[in-house]
Amino acid sequence: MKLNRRDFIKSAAITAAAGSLGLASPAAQADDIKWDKAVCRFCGTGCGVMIGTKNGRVVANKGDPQAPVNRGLNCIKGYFLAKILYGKDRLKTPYLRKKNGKFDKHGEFVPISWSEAFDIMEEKFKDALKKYGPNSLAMFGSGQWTIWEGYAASKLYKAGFRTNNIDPNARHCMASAVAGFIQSFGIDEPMGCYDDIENATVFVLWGSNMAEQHPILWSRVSDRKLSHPGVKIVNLSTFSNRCSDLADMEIIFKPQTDLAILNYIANYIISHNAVNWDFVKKHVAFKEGPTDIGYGLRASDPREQGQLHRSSAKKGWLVNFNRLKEHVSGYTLDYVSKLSGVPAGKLQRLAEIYADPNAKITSFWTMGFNQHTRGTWVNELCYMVHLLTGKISTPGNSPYSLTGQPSACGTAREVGTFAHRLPADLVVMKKAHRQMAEKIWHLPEGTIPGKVGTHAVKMMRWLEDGKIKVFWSQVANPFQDFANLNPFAKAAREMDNFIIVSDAYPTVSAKVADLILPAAMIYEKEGAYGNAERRTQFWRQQVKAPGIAKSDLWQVVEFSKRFKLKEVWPSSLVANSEYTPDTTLFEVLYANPRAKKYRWTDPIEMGHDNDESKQYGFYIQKYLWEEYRLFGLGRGHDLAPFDAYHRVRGLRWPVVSGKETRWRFKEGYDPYVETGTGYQFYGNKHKKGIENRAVIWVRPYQPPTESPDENYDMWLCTGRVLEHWHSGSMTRRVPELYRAVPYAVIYMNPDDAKERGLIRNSVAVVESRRGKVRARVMTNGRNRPPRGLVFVPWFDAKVLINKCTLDATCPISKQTDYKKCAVRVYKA
Amino acid sequence: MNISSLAVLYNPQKPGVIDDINAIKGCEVSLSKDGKAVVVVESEDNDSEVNICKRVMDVDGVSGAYVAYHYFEDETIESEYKEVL
Amino acid sequence: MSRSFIYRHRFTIARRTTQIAIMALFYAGSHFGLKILTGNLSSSKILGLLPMADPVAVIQIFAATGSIAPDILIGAAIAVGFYLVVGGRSFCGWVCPVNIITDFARWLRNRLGLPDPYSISRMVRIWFFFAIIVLSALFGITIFEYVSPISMLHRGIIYGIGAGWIVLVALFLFDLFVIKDGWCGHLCPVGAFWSFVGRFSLIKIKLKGKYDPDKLKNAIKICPEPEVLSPSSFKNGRMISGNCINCGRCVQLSDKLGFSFKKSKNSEGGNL
Amino acid sequence: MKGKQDRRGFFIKILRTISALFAGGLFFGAYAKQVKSEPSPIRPPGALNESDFIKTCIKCGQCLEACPYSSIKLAKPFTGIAIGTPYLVVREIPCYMCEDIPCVKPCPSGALDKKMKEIGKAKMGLAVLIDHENCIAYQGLRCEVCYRACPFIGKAITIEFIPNKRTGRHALFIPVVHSNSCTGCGMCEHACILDEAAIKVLPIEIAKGKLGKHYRFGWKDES
Repeated sequence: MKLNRRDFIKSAAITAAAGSLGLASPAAQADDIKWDKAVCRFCGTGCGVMIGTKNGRVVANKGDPQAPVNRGLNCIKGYFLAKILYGKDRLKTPYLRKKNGKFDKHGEFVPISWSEAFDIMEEKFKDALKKYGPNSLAMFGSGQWTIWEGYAASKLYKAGFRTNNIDPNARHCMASAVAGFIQSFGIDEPMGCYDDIENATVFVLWGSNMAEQHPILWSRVSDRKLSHPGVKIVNLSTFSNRCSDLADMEIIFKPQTDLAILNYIANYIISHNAVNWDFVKKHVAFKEGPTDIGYGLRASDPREQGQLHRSSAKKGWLVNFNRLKEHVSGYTLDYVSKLSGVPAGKLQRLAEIYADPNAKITSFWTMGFNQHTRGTWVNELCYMVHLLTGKISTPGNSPYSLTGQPSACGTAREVGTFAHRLPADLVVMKKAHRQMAEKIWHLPEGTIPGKVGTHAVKMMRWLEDGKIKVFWSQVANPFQDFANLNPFAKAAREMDNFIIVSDAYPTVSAKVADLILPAAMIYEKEGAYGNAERRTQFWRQQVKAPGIAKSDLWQVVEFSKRFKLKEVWPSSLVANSEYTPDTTLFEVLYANPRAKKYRWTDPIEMGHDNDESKQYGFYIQKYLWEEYRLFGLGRGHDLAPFDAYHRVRGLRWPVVSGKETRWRFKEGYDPYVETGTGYQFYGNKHKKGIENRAVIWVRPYQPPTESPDENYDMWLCTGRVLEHWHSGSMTRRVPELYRAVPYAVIYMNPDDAKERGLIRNSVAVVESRRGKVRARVMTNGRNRPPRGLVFVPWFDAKVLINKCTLDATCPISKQTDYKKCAVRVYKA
Repeated sequence: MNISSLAVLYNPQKPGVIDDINAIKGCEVSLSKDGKAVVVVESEDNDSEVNICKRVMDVDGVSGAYVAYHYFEDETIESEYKEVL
Repeated sequence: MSRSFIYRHRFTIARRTTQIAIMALFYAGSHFGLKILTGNLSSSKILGLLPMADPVAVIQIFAATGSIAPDILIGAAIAVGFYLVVGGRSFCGWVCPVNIITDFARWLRNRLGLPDPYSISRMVRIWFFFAIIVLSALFGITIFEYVSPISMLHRGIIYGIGAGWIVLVALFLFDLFVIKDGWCGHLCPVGAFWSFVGRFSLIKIKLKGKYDPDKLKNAIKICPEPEVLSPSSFKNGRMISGNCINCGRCVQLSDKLGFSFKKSKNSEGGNL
Repeated sequence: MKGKQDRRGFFIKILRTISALFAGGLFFGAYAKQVKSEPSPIRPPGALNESDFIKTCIKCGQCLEACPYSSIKLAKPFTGIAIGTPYLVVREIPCYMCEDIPCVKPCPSGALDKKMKEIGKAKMGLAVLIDHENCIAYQGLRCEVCYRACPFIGKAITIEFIPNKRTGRHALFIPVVHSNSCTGCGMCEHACILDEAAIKVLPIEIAKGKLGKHYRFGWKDES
């Protein structure tokens, strides 16, 4: 019996391997480069790539032909993945500001060892904990963290130090989308997927420069339009961009008036009875919320006076369809046309498109909607338009919130590294949610604090007010990407606080910091990202990090060794926990008995290095993943076991019994939808009054926080260019990309330039009430602003445009509005 | 008792790659055709299995190897979930 | 009477400083934005306003294209006017950087006492000057500008010499070993042109008293253009030959000679 | 007798100098011809056509000094370019298309045409996307760096969208140059991310063909 069972298993093994080889697997390379699958480091599209290594160095990269998202293609940033690891000034050792041998806030950076770095960190953390309590600590994380890095950091702060002051830079990119999802569907993340592109007949871009910010997706949209005559593209933006090359209609509207345009479209749909009644009756509920919610500025700001619901902007009460009908009726064609500056004909045509019952509409949006002082509202208004016509959760019909960062979804949102969240849509405010987390993390009840921590802008303000004593930033560039930078950087340099920055390159933030920790980059560690279509993708460690640089995961886990429970938890808590006062956070959170079950040297690694697991003796990434997975099982956030992701090119969750989900909330596609319901918005399954229904919110138009006036007479909009990623710390170190786009320019309307005595290439100053920068003017470049608006990308460390931007936020999502503030531009 | 199979890509022009793989203890190349081979790996436990896989990877001319199937008799971790949930 | 070394070399020092100063100003004009002199000796602007241009180049352009742009025409006119005052070939003595090379070759030749076997007529440069005009017209290109060591050198100093140093070294060796004062004395068409201008210029060498050959023996030996100090070159005490480059070597040597300013009959003239 | 001797000697000398000059002239003429036959480099904006340009330019370098980006170089001897004349190596430093055209203003010799008022009218050369095999846009990658670097984007260069047959769901973004608007400034060649640029600025006479006068394109209106 034993013999043939062995043969049986062997034959199964052979057929499996032969099967996988049958696929068009990459041909064998003649030169001895070893190839392995990975994910692109940059945008939320999540292209699959192959990394080629030789003699311990990444020597080549290519698009992964088996990756369904990009099928072997890359954009120009992905083309240079092999080069981003090897910038000349790569950080190889920790640096601490010192004067004659001792830490000094105003000393010079001196290379130090990891133990010395952790010593000074331990001292600062414990000092702050003792004097000011856990809420004087803060961590600024990132949507470019790998999933387990975000998870480990979240555990360290929420469970270890017992503070919720941890917020990712995804607050600047996706928070409004999250608030929109939770308020409308009770569950985060888009319900559609990229396959919508191959099914839609109309694409409407709302403030989403896809041609440059999601290049491969734009390539798919272009192919869809080319190979299917009749497919329409509408590009709505506050300035003309490259998407208009392919758009059938370009709508340039005044900033913030997207709120009015969407209300007009709803008005058109209702008044031309294009409402899909049987969908609305069965699956939609209506709500309304307060409108005097302010602009997320400091309470002392005059614009916040008299705003009663500044801190309760989330509130909502049930209303009926007639309230919506009456509300939108105010948004007539000529009122909205005058307000938005868009010709009435175009608005009408757009409304007709949305009202056309047999058009399959995919609305794409990114920062145009999210970075907006009414970001949550405008997300919800787009859902309104789709829900009224029932165009949702079916191939091609998709209100699609695109993600900016590679793992804003996978790490920041799903793992919940926000100041108010826990994994899988749990929130810290709900006791039951905290208890579930405490159960999974084997913590005594009451460990996780219920009070919401400091979201990004609040973290900045607390630093400025001296309430934050230790600020640790990982995989982010806060002192280049926060709005209203000047006071923030000044506080970091001059006040009594301790700034730690983990990064691979000496960025602006590293230079502002007191302690720099050298970070391993993407292919120097095992990692996992979740892209904009809920697709989680893994990659193995390919090469070692240079010098003594270490992964962010190692930094967090290693640092946790320095804290005994008695130093961070009250004795009562320690008493009814399963640990002793002297157990370290390391043993509680990371190296606990459950973790040690995942033995190191696991065949799934195929002999690849794994510096963290080798040191700790157990497969830490697998443990963190399998523990994190428990949060979502059975709650609509199911994830596959660890090994599966090393074999396949990513799976779109919920992954139930090994099968990924493409469209959620739709019977037949989503396993959570009970049969016979057709659609089931189970995110609101247990919400009183809106059981299993999506919510349409009644939201009015409200003017922007700061509009141009006589002395600041122009709009400033900021954003990115295709050639560079975020603050350019990686892409500007690739010589070819630097040469292609060497410095940030002020994209400006030629007539505006002429009026100010400016021509192409002349150096101008962009000045707002908060700060000013100098840059060259570009009058007929890739972006063509209308009169009265300038666009400045923020990738240039020498043109810190965020000195000018306004730190107003959406009061619900707390996401900063980088897209509109008032500036003046004059000759330098 | 661990049995697993590797999908291996190698440079067909380079002579002797298949023989090198067969030479590794516990490895057996069951089929190979123009640059693609299926290798069955038998070993006692995970650690030895990984060493074998590593040696297969390091064979000169092999450009990539992927675990396609992995069977091991060991106290599974699956049971762990039920207890927690 | 032994005057100080400076006094005995006052003109040589003055010439060198002028030559170097002009090159330095052009260099500063191009690299440091000090807009006193911009361009180079082919065509330049003083303080961004006053154009000057090399007449030989202008003539070649005219020959080649049949037309001439106003700026360089005015520039050439101003240059000619200027050198009508200070002496035609004083361009060679006081401005042209090639003179530094040929003077150095001359000095080295004297120190080494090298023989001077060949001799070609000093009139060759005149023929050369007219030839380049004819050839420019014939071939339709500014022929001499292609090979002119002068423009090669001053352009090289200001914008980078490139492979031009080969030509300049060749010229130096030519002057050193082949013909004494080979280039400036015999071949340079620019020198030929300026000698025409020099014939009528105001500042000239003057002869005090009667022509006395043995008094001028040393001066003739040191003069780069010996024929200039022959009796026929003087008319009532004033130099009439255009070939004199106003280098002042002879004046430094003997007090029988001096610079005179006006075309006066009795040639008292200020003794510079 | 002596007089005759002198006269003969005189004639011999004259003949010798003339023959020397004639030989010299031939040598220079050959050299000049050779230089004229080289493919003309890229001249600063507003330059006359190549043969007139090398006749007219007095090689004074004032255009070089006026260029804010030091894009203009003067040709050094023996480089195959007419010695001393201004030219650009756009792969290193392109012409940044200054709208006030600072380089033409100081030109004293008329080699750079002052009548050209708009920098867009310059015809320094013509960009041609030559190497389709190495240009990664033709492989389907999303590059178009040359397209977005162009100061006349949308006029001098546009994107042609072609379905990507290999993947079946992506499109090729192919940059296409339009000679009527391309000024040959070289911003595209400078920006090209390949080790050797796939798009290069060529002299117009090399880049352009010429349509027969007799034929018109039926679907185009007579313009």
